[in-house]
Amino acid sequence: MIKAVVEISLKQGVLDAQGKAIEEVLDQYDVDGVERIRVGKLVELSFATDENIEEQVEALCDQLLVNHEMEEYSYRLEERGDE
Amino acid sequence: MIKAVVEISLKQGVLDAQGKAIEEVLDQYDVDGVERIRVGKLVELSFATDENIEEQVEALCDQLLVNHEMEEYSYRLEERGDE
Amino acid sequence: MKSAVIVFPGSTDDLYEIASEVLPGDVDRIWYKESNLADYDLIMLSGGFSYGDYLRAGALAVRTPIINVLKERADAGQLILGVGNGFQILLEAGLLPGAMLQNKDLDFVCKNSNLIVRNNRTPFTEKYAENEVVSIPIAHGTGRYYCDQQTLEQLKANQQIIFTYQDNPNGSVENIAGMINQSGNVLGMMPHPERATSALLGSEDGLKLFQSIIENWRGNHVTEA
Amino acid sequence: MSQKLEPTPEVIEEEQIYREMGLTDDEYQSIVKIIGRKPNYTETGIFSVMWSEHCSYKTSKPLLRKFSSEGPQVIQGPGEGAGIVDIGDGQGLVFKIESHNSPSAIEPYQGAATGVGGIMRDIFSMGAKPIAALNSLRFGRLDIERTKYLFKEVARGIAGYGNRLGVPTVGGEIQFDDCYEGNPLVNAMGVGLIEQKDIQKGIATGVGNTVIYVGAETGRDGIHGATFSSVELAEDGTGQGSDIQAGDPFVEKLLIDACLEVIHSDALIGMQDMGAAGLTSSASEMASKAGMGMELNLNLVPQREANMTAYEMMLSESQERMLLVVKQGHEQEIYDLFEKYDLKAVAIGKVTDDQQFRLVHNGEIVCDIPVDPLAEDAPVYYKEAKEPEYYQEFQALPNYYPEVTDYERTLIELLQQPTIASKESVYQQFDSMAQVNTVVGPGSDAAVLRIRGFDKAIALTTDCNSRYIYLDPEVGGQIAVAEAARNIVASGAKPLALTDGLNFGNPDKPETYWAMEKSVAGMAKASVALNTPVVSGNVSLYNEKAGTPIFPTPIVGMVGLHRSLTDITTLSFKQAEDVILLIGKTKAEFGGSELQNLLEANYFGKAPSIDLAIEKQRQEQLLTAIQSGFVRSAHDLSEGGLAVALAESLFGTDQLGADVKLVGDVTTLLFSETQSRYLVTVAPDQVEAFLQTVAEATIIGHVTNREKLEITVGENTVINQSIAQLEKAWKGAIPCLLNSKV
Ligand SMILES: Nc1ncnc2c1ncn2[C@@H]1O[C@H](COP(=O)(O)OP(=O)(O)O)[C@@H](O)[C@H]1O
Ligand SMILES: [Mg+2]
Repeated sequence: MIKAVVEISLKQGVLDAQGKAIEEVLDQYDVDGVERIRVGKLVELSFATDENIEEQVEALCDQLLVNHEMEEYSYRLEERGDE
Repeated sequence: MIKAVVEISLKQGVLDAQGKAIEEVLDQYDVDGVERIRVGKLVELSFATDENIEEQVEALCDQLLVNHEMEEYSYRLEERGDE
Repeated sequence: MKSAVIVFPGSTDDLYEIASEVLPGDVDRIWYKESNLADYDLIMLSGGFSYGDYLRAGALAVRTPIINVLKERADAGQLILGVGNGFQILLEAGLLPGAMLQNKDLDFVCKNSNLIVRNNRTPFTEKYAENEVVSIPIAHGTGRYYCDQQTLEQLKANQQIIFTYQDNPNGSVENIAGMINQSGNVLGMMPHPERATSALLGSEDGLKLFQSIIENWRGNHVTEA
Repeated sequence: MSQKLEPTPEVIEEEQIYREMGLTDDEYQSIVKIIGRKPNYTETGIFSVMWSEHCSYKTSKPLLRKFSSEGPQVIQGPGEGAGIVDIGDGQGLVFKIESHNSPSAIEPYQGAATGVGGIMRDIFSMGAKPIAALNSLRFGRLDIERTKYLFKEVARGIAGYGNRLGVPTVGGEIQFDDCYEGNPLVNAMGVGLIEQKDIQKGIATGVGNTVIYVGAETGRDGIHGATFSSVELAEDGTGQGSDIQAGDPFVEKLLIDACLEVIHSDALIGMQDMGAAGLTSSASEMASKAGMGMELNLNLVPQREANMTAYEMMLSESQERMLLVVKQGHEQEIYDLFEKYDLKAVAIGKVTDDQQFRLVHNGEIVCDIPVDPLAEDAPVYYKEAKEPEYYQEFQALPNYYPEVTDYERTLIELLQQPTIASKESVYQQFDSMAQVNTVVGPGSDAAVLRIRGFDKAIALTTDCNSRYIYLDPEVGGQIAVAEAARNIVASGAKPLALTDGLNFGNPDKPETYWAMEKSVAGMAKASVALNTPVVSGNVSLYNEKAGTPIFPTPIVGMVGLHRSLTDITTLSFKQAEDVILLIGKTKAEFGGSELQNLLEANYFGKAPSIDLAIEKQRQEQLLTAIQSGFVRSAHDLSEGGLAVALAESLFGTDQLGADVKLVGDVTTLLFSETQSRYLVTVAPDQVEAFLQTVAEATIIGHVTNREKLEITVGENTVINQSIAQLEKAWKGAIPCLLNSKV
């Protein structure tokens, strides 16, 4: 069986308030190299089938999971382990 | 320069209210193969440096980005493009 | 006059209850599983958290079948009012352009807010004066209106921006608090006019919105009335 | 099958595994006696949660008996999910407070969120519509990173859950003191409105009737949560690996709507929420109350995870679940009703007449125990009480008198103390206006909600000054009740009844138990004197971190009734030239005061004194004056004394100020925390009438439109500050502390 991992992020140019908030507290941590933080969403879809996975993932992303006014996405497929 | 992509998901066994609610509306879509949905967070860290990246990512995850009572994380490093 | 308030799982009944008090005629509470919206003069989408606002505010409500019916009514020129979550649903449904993001300061915010009425030549706002400042409370965590530059130009050109915030509480583009569609029959707003209908509770400034709608209806039904 | 991994009854006894579940040797022995054999693992677990402090009140029962729940206004006293008082017109107010301290210490967002969810289920399971939420919170000092995190996340959790329910969060209180650093307190109060004819009970009558499970699936959440919250936190703040309870307010909202519809069904016999100890307590209590038994098939329980054992299912504290008993043959009606709300309802068992609690899992009987002893025969412990040494020392100390030279600076510093500072940054996150009935939201003395369709309103508050209780639990306990009532009266309502949230340390320590005993005695006395019976409550013990207990913190949640909407009064000054009056005499009382905290970073000495007869008289007189229309604003004096109360009454007003003239000792006049005092304003032409109604009221000045607080004592101007400056200090203090870096 297969798991699809969808990564959804805000489009370039859309202010990411969460990312900004994290950037603002970075100086309290020992990380001087971080320049920019963006926060997005992760959606894991577990499939009971091996068929038409890509079609289904893309249909769901286009119609539900992603708001194209402000977000973009990418995904990868993984063989499911022993969950 | 390097970008770290951190995927944060709820631990196995922790109720994922969002995932459950999305599952509820799946029958409105043409996706009969989806069995289970889990929603997590995606954090992209852009680095201005190439050094100690892993250390910094892990420090941030441990101290700030991840709620260890409920979440677990993994990450990958990517060469940054032309953002 | 006959009005309907569509209620989704997780929506509140506030708008339904207040509309029943301030609007003449029947106000029906329409549970989202129903599908008849044919003979209403006004269709409202209430506030609250449909489907918990999970995934994105309003997103999960949008693919329920009643939304298709709602779209038909919108195309037919029916008056549609979305408040709070109702506005978010109208955006997700594509009945209004743009999208809603988490407040700039991240937290939910509930307080009184001053709005400026930018366009009073709509069926929803004709009782207000142009540039009138009104006090209507907000209560939302996802109220930062966003649209791209091109859309914004269009909104301005068509005078679709109806309410703006005096002190932008959430980081909305151009202080936008409420907007109308191009054909002027679908209004969405984040502030809650139903919470500004009683001096006892602090403000009556929301009443004029409902009165505008009534006036408009009367105008269209001179012969019947 | 998976039962195989569980220890056998013999092993449980030999290796004393029951101890890990929180049972003592004696308790184990009495279980053996009750069931006539050694209990298996599931049965041992079931006894352990039912006999935990949280479910059985085994330590606090002897104390709770001191409370009176008598009064013509009481419809339902302690015993059911929540208490009920009569507010006329066939309506009742259902309310209760509940703690969620230990879950919040570990996972503050979910801990606070599920605290709100849990108390609301207590309210609507009685058939009441939840109409308001309040809270009472305690944290350590805000300059500690962990405390900031806990503080922010608790607020977000309350907002994240409460807002989604469409129930307004209208009030609360927050105190900050070192003793709460490792052990924050998160108490949530729920209030519901009910038609008296709709009152539901959690009862399972009628042999053969069907037991129906409704709501979220059962997972491994918070297993042993009930016993866990009865055990001290380990030093590192972690629990015993008990799994986090996560809430789903969306499902809860559906449950509220569905349950309020199901109460009108003739098919419904009884309903109870699955709270602490989950399915175990709801099922066994419903059966026990009816004098019946119950048999459940656990394979039918909706499960979120694979391979759950009977033990796990029975002890799970998964949220958003309800148990119903329904007339046999009418199940479909109930299924259909819940289906409308997209909720699953499943029959999992039936009511029996043998008074046994019987559970079947995978075809085997995994539990078969008599139901009454489980719910009713929990042991009762009479703990040893011993007066702590510090108490006599404090009593023997000369009266503490603070050295203050710069009064203005002191006032500003007091306004910046987090306990006094504006909580707006917190309560603005709460939807305080949902349901469109909030006449007075957070920020005044008590919250006020209109009751639609009637010329009446209700007042709600939570209060507890635990510093006084630490110094003198009996006096402090009286003050807690009196202060709550004062807040209700200042809002223009008559106090009706209270709910208590008793938060204490480890009762096995005689000094802690002494404080419990004394503070409960004090509360009981005040509750009788002020005619505000105790109708519900909650006990949270073992609030300690590394052996150091919290201050005894018995929180009072109180409700009151406004006879008419015109009686509603707020603390803000209304109009220039109105006369400012102080009700009550002021003594030099600084033990446990905010000023003592500011100057000494500590509390010692005597608590302020209180005379309940005077307290009662003043409450009645002030209420009469308000009801007669003499009063423009009213505010009770609490932390920080008169100067702070004056400032608070001016914040948010439009360009008003106050000109106040006093005679006497400046520090005492400005900052003493003498009890039973109020600050009121009265229109000039009403002063005469007011003074005839309220004895012991003194004119101290008048409202101005100078936007300044001006106070002169004798010949000296001791305070002359712009309201804007004071308000900035007061409003900015908490946000500033939260953002400042260590
Ligand atoms: N956690 C909270 N949630 C909601 N409201 C709060 C909270 N803390 C304080 N408030 C509100 O702030 C106001 C002042 O609180 P407090 O100083 O405790 O008042 P008082 O001394 O009159 O009891 C009250 O209206 C109270 O309801
Ligand atoms: Mg007060």
